[in-house]
Amino acid sequence: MIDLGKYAGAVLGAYGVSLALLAGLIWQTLAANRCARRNLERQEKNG
Amino acid sequence: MTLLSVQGLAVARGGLRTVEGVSFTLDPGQALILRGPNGIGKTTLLRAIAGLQRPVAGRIDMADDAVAYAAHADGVKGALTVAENLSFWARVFGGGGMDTALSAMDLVPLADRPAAALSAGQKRRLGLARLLVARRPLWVLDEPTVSLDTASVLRFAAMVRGHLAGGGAALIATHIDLGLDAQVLDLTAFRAKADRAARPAGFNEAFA
Amino acid sequence: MIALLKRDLRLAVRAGGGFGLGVAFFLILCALVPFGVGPDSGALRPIAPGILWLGALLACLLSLDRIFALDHEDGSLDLLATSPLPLEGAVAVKALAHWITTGLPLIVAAPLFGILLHLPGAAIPALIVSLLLGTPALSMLGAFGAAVTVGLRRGGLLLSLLVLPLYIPTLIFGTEMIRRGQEGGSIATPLLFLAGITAGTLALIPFAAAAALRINLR
Amino acid sequence: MSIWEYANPVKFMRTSGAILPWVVAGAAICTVTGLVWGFLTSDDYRQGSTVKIVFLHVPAAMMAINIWVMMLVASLIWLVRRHHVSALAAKAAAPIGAVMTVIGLITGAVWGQPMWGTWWEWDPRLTSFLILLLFYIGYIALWSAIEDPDSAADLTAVLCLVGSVFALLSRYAVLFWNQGLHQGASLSVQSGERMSAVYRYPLYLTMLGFGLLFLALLLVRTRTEIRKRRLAALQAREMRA
Repeated sequence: MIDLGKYAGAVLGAYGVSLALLAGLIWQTLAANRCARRNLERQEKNG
Repeated sequence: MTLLSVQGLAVARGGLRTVEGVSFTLDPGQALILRGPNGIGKTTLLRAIAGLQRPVAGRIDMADDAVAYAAHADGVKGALTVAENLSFWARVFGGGGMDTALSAMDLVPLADRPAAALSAGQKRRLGLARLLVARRPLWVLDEPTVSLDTASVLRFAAMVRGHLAGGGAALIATHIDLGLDAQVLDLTAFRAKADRAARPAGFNEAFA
Repeated sequence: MIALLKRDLRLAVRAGGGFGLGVAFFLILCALVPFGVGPDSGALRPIAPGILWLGALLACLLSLDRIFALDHEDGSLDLLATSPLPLEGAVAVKALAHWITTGLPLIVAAPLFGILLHLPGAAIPALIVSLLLGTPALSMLGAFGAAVTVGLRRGGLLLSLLVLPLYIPTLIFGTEMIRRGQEGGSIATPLLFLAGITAGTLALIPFAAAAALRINLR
Repeated sequence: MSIWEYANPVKFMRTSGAILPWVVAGAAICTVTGLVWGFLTSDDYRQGSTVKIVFLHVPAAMMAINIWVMMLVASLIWLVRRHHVSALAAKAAAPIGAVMTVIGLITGAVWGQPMWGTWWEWDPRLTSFLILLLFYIGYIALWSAIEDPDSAADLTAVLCLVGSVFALLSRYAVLFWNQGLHQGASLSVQSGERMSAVYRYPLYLTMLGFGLLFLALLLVRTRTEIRKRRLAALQAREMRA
């Protein structure tokens, strides 16, 4: 384990928040895409 | 000389075509009545001809600044008097003839009344009197007789007749008989096709 | 054009509160600030330029949605768009009417409120000139925001969201000008920037606003 | 064969579907490798371990600006050539840009805390990013407020144009404003050029990674928007038939 020194909290916090934000964005993107694809497929099958 | 020439016009509302392939011409002295069921696209068509909306297809040929448009909303300001409302539009359109316009729609006794105190029918009459001060050759009217009483409808019909006799033309969407010597165009025949069988596989048609 | 300006001014007068409301709001804001930060003149003086400009900005924002919304509702906007007036001109005139009914009274009232906030007398000319130069841009950008949001339900909140970021440069240079006037420095640089922003806004924004109006009308 | 062929939705769907796996793979490899590599580099003698934040901060800040520029270009293409895919791409890019701006702001604040002693400093750069965030929010809000998709595309494009001018103006105004307050308060130490090679290569890698990540997200989001539009068109047609 590398030593982050006295700024460990700041560095880990910055990484944590940023990666969480990115993960949220990616999840939202994929979820919306899945939803749109499913709705469209249903429409094309039924309609 | 033709005042208005429409060829192969198609208009859309809410991303869907309503009517398509509409063609007609209007010469001076002519009137054309548009008919058709609700939702067929009469208003949309008139807005396209008035230049407020872009047609999806087809062409509209006419002189610049030829149209006087009147729709469901009269553009009347309640805080101004009848005369002030009318003179504002007269000045905007560079016209005149306030007195003729007031008397044509029987508004003289109301001239100094604030427009907020008018009834719906009186407001409508004010909205139609505006056509006279606009001094435009082509009147595009969307349901002009809504909330008018019988006497006012006759007055309005006389006003349109006078306009036609003076070399103007009128395109009117209405359901009542104005007693004009006019052609009638039923839009039902031009209803846009909704071909469910011909469903293309691509995405591009989603942007029609 | 003059007819339109006259009509808008007449409507503002008759509808009541057209002229007074913005100034009243400005007064309330300036009166509330000391309750928030304390009556000490040492505390009030440094923030006076900012408060005065923010007050002007918010007072201006209050009446923005009325620039086009009323005309849109009663159909006048459709008629104006089909009239021989170029829509760009109509936008400029309506922004001018808005400025006369809200910006101008604020400028007249601002020195008074400056005294309330312990703004030194030396800064008063800078205050007046900065408002005189800056508020036309506020009205014009406001007209653009109003044109973009004209047909929308709940357009009011969105309007503030869109317009306030556009006000940032004007706000910065306006307050900076008063601050320099307060400290007795040269106000030439912020004055030039402010005048430049306003001139550019007045020249170009009518086209953007008219384009937005045309999109909203169809 | 011109580049405009990709503006055809069918073609766009096919092409984007084909290249998407490669872009995703590239984005994942570059971002993960870059960040891990960056995390394992030794501390800076002056900034301590906070220097590691640079591998998030700089790429995010760079993308925040680049995405706005991309939206501006896409809006112009829509206004001039009326390609719907372009308008939808601008719409799809905005939330990514907003998130990048937030990351830039947060990492900047965290970085500034040990350096400046406060979480927030009205440093011209940070302030400019805050303003950029406001513009992103306004743009996204306008898209979601308008129902007619074509009007929404038009109005947001106009807003993007005007907003770009004023964002740029604000950038310079802020510079002027803060210098006016306290002279020489510039504490920004972001520029990659002055860094030693130890930090430079992982930084380049994360920058590339963020660029690819944006591309991947943009493609997926644009595909989502195209599907939504097609669904709406099909439903509208069904309603009338």
